[in-house]
Amino acid sequence: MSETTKSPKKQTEQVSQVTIRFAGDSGDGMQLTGNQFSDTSAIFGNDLATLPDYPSEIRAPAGSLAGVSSYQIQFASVEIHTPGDEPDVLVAMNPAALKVHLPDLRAQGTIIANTANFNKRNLQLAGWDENPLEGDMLKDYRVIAVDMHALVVDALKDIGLPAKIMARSTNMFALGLLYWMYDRPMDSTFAFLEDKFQKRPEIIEANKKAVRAGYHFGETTELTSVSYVVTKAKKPAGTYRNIMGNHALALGLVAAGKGSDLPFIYAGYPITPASDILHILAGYKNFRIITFQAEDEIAAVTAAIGAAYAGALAVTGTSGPGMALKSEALGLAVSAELPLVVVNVQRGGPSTGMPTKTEQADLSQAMIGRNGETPMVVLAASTPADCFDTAYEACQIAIEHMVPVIVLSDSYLGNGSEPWRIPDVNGLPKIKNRLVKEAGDKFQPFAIVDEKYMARSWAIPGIPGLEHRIGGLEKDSLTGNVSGDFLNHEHMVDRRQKKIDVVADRIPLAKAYGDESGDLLVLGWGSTYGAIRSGVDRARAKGVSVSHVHLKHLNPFPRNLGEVLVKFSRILIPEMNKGQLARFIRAEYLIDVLCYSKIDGRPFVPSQIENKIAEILGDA
Amino acid sequence: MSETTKSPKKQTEQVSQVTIRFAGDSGDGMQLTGNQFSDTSAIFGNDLATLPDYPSEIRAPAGSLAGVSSYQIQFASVEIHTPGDEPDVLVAMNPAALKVHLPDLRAQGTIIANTANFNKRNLQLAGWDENPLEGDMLKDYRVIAVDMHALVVDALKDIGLPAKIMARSTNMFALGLLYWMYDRPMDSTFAFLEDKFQKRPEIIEANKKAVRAGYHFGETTELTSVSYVVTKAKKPAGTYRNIMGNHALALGLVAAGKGSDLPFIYAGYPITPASDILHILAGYKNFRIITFQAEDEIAAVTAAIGAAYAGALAVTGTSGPGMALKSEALGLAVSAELPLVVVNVQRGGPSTGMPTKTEQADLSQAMIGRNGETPMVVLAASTPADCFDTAYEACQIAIEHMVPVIVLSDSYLGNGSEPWRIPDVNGLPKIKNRLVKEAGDKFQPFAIVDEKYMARSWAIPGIPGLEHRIGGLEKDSLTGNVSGDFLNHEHMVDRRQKKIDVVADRIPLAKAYGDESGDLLVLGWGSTYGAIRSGVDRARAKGVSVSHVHLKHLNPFPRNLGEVLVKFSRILIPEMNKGQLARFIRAEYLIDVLCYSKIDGRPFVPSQIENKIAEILGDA
Amino acid sequence: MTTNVAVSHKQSRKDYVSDQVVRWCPGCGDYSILSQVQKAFPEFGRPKEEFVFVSGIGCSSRFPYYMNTNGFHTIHGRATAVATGVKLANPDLSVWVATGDGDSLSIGGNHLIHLLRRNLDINILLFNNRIYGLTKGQYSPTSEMGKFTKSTPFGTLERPFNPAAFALGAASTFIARSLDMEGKHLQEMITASYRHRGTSFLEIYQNCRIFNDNAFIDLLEKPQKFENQLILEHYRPMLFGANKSKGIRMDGHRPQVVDLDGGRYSVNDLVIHDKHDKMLANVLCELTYMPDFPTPLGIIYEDNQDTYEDQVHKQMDQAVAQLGEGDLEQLLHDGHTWEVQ
Amino acid sequence: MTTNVAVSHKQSRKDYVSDQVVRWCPGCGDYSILSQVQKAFPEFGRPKEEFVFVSGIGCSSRFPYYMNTNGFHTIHGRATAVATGVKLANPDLSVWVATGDGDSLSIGGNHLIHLLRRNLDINILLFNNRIYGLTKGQYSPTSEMGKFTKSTPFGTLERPFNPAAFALGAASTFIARSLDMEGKHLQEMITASYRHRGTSFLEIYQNCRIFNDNAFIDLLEKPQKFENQLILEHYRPMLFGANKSKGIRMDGHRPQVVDLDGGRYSVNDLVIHDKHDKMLANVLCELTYMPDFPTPLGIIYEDNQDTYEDQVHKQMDQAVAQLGEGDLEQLLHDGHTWEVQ
Ligand SMILES: Cc1ncc(C[n+]2csc(CCOP(=O)(O)OP(=O)(O)O)c2C)c(N)n1
Ligand SMILES: Cc1ncc(C[n+]2csc(CCOP(=O)(O)OP(=O)(O)O)c2C)c(N)n1
Ligand code: SF4
Ligand code: SF4
Ligand SMILES: [Mg+2]
Ligand SMILES: [Mg+2]
Repeated sequence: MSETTKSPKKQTEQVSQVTIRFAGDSGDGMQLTGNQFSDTSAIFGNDLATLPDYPSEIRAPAGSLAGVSSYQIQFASVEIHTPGDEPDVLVAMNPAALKVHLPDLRAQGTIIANTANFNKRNLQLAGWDENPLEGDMLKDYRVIAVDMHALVVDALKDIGLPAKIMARSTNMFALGLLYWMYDRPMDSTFAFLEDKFQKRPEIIEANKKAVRAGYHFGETTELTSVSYVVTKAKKPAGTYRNIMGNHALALGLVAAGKGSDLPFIYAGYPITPASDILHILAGYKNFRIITFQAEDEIAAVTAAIGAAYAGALAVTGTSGPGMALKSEALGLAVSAELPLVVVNVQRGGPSTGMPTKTEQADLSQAMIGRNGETPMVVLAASTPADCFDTAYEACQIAIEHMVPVIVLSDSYLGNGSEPWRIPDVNGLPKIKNRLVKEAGDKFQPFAIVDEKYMARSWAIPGIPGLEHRIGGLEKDSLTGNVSGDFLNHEHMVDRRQKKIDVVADRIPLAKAYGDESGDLLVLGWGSTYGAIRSGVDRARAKGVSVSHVHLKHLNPFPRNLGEVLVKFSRILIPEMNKGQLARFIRAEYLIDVLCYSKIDGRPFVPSQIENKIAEILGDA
Repeated sequence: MSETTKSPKKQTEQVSQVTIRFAGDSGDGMQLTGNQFSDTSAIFGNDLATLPDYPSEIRAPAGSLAGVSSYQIQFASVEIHTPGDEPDVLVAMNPAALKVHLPDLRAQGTIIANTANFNKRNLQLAGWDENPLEGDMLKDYRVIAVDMHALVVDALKDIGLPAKIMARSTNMFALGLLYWMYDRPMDSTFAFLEDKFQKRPEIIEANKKAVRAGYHFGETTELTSVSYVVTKAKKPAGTYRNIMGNHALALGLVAAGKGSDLPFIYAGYPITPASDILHILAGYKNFRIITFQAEDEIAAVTAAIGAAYAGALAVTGTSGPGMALKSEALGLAVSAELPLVVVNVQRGGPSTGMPTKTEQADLSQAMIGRNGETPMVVLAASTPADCFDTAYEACQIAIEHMVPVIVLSDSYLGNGSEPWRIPDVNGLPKIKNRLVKEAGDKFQPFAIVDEKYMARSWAIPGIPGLEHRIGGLEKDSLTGNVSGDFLNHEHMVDRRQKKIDVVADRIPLAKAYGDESGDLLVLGWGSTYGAIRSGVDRARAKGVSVSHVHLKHLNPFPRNLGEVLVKFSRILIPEMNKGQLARFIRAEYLIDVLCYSKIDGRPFVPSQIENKIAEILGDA
Repeated sequence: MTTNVAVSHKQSRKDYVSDQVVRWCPGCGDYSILSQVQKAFPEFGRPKEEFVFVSGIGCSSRFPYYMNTNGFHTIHGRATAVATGVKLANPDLSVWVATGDGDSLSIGGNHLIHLLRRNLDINILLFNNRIYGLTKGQYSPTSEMGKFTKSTPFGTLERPFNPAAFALGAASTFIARSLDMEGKHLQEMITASYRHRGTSFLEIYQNCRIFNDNAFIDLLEKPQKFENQLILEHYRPMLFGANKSKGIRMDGHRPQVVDLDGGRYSVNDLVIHDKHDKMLANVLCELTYMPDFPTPLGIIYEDNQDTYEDQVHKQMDQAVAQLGEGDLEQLLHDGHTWEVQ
Repeated sequence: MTTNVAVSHKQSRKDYVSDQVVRWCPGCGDYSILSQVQKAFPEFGRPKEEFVFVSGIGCSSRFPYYMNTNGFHTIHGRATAVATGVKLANPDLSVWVATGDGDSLSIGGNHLIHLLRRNLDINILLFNNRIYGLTKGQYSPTSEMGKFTKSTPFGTLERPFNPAAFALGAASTFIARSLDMEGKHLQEMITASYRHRGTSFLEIYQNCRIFNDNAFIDLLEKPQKFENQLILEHYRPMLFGANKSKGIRMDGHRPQVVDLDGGRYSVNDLVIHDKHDKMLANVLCELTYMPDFPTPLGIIYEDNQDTYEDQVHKQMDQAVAQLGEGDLEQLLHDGHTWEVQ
């Protein structure tokens, strides 16, 4: 029985979904706090989605606006798709956090502020002329002002830790208070603490005490006389875990390695927000996964190409600027018709841009951003959990079709999390490869051996009789030898395009969610999925004729996409860029579309989509 | 008085345009021969256009098909725009040259073959089962079979040169013969020889003798009893020279350096077919031009960015694969709003592709092939001589608007030549720069100082009080300091797009050649100009309702382009790619277009355009 | 080309402090390097608008923002190439590169070696913390073999570069080493870098408080620092140890640590440092990574050779002298021309 | 990992000749190198399907097409990185890189140094013709200062790299040098490269008949070649000259040419070559570019260190031993999970 259930006098109220944002200084441990709340809620059985947000890659001065780090979670007893529109609760560990995040808090929302940090220096750093907790500046909100620091010091006084160390548990106090408010069990956090600080029992003790102190503070003070209950969400049966996009993507790759029975190599060069994929895979050495931290992105992609040439499932991952560097080499992979998966976890551009913020502005680059006619398959993941499926499918297409495949994710997906129904390992599709086992007579390395897939064979070094030479110069369509022949070149250009086109035969047809025709179709791709789906649901709930199509396959598009689109009077494309998908849709289908661009480093929220729909169609 | 006018008994016939193709082994000096014929024809006053074509970058075995090198020239008494549809005359110095080029020769065309090389070994190497000069295989052509080698040896016997050296003059014999056939003076070639072999008078003598021998052979043999006269073409008054595209481009840059009064730096890394720009500029040290051969294309573009930051007119040039490598750095130039000109002399792709063949397949890359929202101005040259104007205009836009500008040329333009009316140096537009001379109060390095141009000022290091810091992270729109502000980012993304948009205000409106409306508009860009203009002219001569718009400005498009396009029932876009401009036009104007793709390494010829027009509209 | 125009007012450190809030982690060695640069610069007697700091990406590459000089924070690995362009365009500027071990030796290795080879008068400050700081703790090309990092949870398997040997192999004309926390020595080395005409390569061991704390503790903490620091001084014997009781002797072409207290060797047996001796420089570079040897600090090598930018400009001057100042009109009319009326 | 499976039939040179017509210029040194490789390989007793040739772009990079082994002609400068991927994916292959001075030292410099540092068992044949051949005659990073080329009609201004010193600075474990036309010596060096476990760096002086003819004539033509070639042999004194009448002596840490006929020095005074002596290797690298010294040919340096790929695979084996063979099912269920019915 979990600890919380013991508390007797609590007054509770049922709600179906709640959004909390933890915010504090970079040193305040907000990411950890948020993660704990998420894990607990996930295990508890809520649906949820999260959005971590940290300022820049180096630590900004303590207490400054630039140094604020935050973590938002929406948890619900109903199906949700995003970390929430506006927080219901803002935990502000210091004045800067309050300053930065107050504008987002919903009207009448709750502020939980750690008064210990609202001293003169910090107020000044945050640009508050006076203490907002004191005047009536916040009168439209419910403010819970607590000197968390004092209460923690009090709670831990028996352990005998230095003041500095004790202070580090303040975030656990906040966590405990939120656990009480939302009726969550503390035990999974306790288990986490026990595991993490194995060698330092006094720290386990301190943190547990702090969590309990927060919890009991909730229980005993008048300030928070009510707690809310968010019951389990109904989800399809299965085993679930909470997972971040980058993690799911890494697991998808590992699974594809297994599913294809090939040696697996991941070559990367660290870059925010893609580095975690490298870190995670580097931990799986007992899966015989090779991770190679190359000297730069060019080395990463070319080493991956070398590995693919030698018969491995080769993957390289990066973010926008690194993707730009890889573009020459991608031409080689296209020309040599080698299987390769290239992951781009997009971030804010151009150039170094806003490395920790999210954006979808690398779509054009993925589609046609190379010299020459160099078409590539492009897939995009739509939710953190979907990163698993997308990675798996990318590997499958690469290997079965002998083509390089680009996977687009982004910072919002990579770092965000949601509950993931763990797939049955045996249910994953087997991946068939094109490896040649032995030399037949007159082996032709560049001949298409499977017209349906437009795949050549994969004759790797080491097998007698298969020795042959290929390269980036134009090749004869059968022998792979250098060819300067005019007609052969024309043929090969067409063949490379056809290799992409046939992929359309294997991917699912597009199907509108909602109705098959109507006043408006919202067409999206990638990480806007959650906001669009929620926004559309809300509009539909109001009776508006709006549907949703979400593209995972950007190149090629689903065969029937044009037919689906023309069934709607209008098409709205929300994108975190200046209309990149819109350009491709317009060019392909000669259909007018409404662009809804958002490019401020933050993901869409459902209400924005809902409002935009209303703006276009009026409220039904 | 030139030598040729002395010949008395010649029978002549007037023709308005002639196409000759010189073809032989890589070692046979065909490029030089063709160049001489061009120069002579240019000086004589013909209009002309040329197309050199060489096989690959390393010498193929002598006598092999892969080793054939050719040079085509069309010269005319009328205005022409291309090196011709099909050669009227094919000079075949060996069996391989005949094999490769015979299919292109027009029906009833003339073959001039050097029988000396039609021996068994060479025939075999070229894949001729029997000697084509002997059977009636060539009965539909007029064949002039000459043992040039023997005649040359005979002519040079008095000079006392080794046989091997004598043999090297054989191409001059062919040249002389063609001079006779087309009634050209020999003196400019003599002058060239005297200059080139200054230190070896015996070689001058030998070559002159060989030219004369060819000429006299024409005069005295029955085989060629008729010679043709192609009179001067009517051209606008002025001083002319024959010029290759890469050369014109280099001169355009030098002129812009002068016109802007800025230090000039060209940073490049050798790559076919762009290297000549580096070579040519490296010869102009007394113009105080700095040429920097960098260690790779990334170093070239970043050094150029550094030079631009320090106040130079900075240019970097390359071809497709090198352009791919530069794409990350271009993001920095866009973000830092620095003037920079980036030249891409396109070649056949993807990857290493067909390095010596022409293609227009890097348009998409230039337009949107970068990470993030990274718009750039894109210009394309349309003829060899137009490379001058395009380079000049690119520098002007870069400096006046404080933006990087891409110039697209291609192998066909870069190596092709045509007569160029040399512009009046004083007539070139002055280029106004944004340099700040001294610090005013509260200088803001990133503020827009000219709304019309959306230009910030150019505050270069070295001036007291202007010290400031910029970089590739998102910048505050006034101070240039790092900014993580959401709204600022959105604003800056828009500002970078607006910087491109305003360029549309300075460029000429699109105007259809032919009629302003009609059945068909042929829309082109870049090096297809000549073939399209000729093809359209021919169709119009037959009364077909077809017009031509040729785009030099690809980003932004001319403001009125949409209006111009809708006046036509149909639009045809011929491109040496798979429809890249077509995609942008469709997306921008939601107008259906017909794509005419040609991607076999060879430029369009007018008859292809003419035929395609006929196919679409029928012959009028 | 250096214009040593006397600066009108006497500069102080403050002149070089920019208005941006410094955003490194508390305890980061970068603070100390910044402070030494800000102390050294006023001594050069040069107008501050003539200084340019170019950097790539990394914690260290934020350096330019904090210097009240001209600054260009470019892209990862390319600072040396950008700086080359700056210097070529305007040789009168004093150009500095602030770069990390990842920025300059991993992604930027190629531009670094080519800059060293070309020998432009550019000063490189290499902040070597043996880790990727900004991207949160992956190993770098200078990380020790076997190190556990974010990207190598089982330990790295790559042999590190020896940056000084690396620079020497790339034909560097100035190689020096210092430590973030040895303020005086560091300032001296910054000044020596400035004084050297040609590319100066200054490796600064820098502590990354967060991801590689105490990496250089043996060189910094007393008493062991005396055993581990070999302070090089030109034309002085190579002595070290708390009481200068140890030294380096050459046994043929091989170096040897000798104890002067033992009676067998005296200071006269020691090798005299000569910063112009390339053979010796090779020895000193090797020695850095040899067990039981102290770490050489100071100017390991210096050689005076023409700078690239001087030669570039000289070549242009000569061309002008020989061919006359380029005339555009004439250039456009070069070769065969003809008139059409 | 090398599988030295005996080859069933005795191989001959012919086995390594591919069906492609060789397309170098007549007289190009590349022919001779090709021929020596084709002669050396049959002696290794290794099935030919295990050989892989990876190249970048350049005349020299066409090499793989002419070898009847597996071949991958990649993109400019990246051969070493591609080869790294090949070897990591399949350590049982014998991986060779054919590259030019531009391909490997200009655009490819970074990947080369990192390959040397990581020490994968890959054999690099660097065709050094001191020019860009394929792009028709621009200078390269090994071109001599002042050289007139297509891109430097007024003469180059860049100091060349010393490739051996460069490799040593990048922590190379095998450095050797040979000449295109010294067939026997070249073949020996190719074999030594093959035998070395770890990255071998073999610099081959190669004549570009068209754009840099006779660049190495002093090392090839009799009699002066004897004065200019210093043939290194392990544990042998450094002798050279037509009658082996000259030698290299160490004067402290500095090398010296001595005349044995003069009476003052005998062969016993000469330095004995020790390919494992890194200090000596440094000397030999420097000497190559020192006036009045002969050019060392042969194995300048060799050091046996673990290869990167061996360690990578060992680390995986250890992880498997410690943690058990990875179980996907378990991995997916790692951490907190919960059931929904
Ligand atoms: C093209 C590109 N690749 C990768 C990155 C990510 N990145 C930024 S800094 C850095 C390494 C920083 O290490 P170092 O140069 O040692 O600097 P430090 O932070 O340690 O001072 C990396 C990999 C990037 N910004 N751009
Ligand atoms: C990205 C890119 N840049 C430039 C080139 C053009 N290029 C091809 S080979 C080469 C240099 C060849 O020199 P080297 O490596 O010395 O080989 P060599 O021809 O002398 O054997 C260059 C610059 C290219 N193919 N790709
Ligand atoms: S991460 Fe390390 S190097 Fe970067 S600022 Fe923090 S302490 Fe300094
Ligand atoms: S250009 Fe030079 S290197 Fe290239 S094939 Fe010809 S001779 Fe050999
Ligand atoms: Mg570092
Ligand atoms: Mg070369």
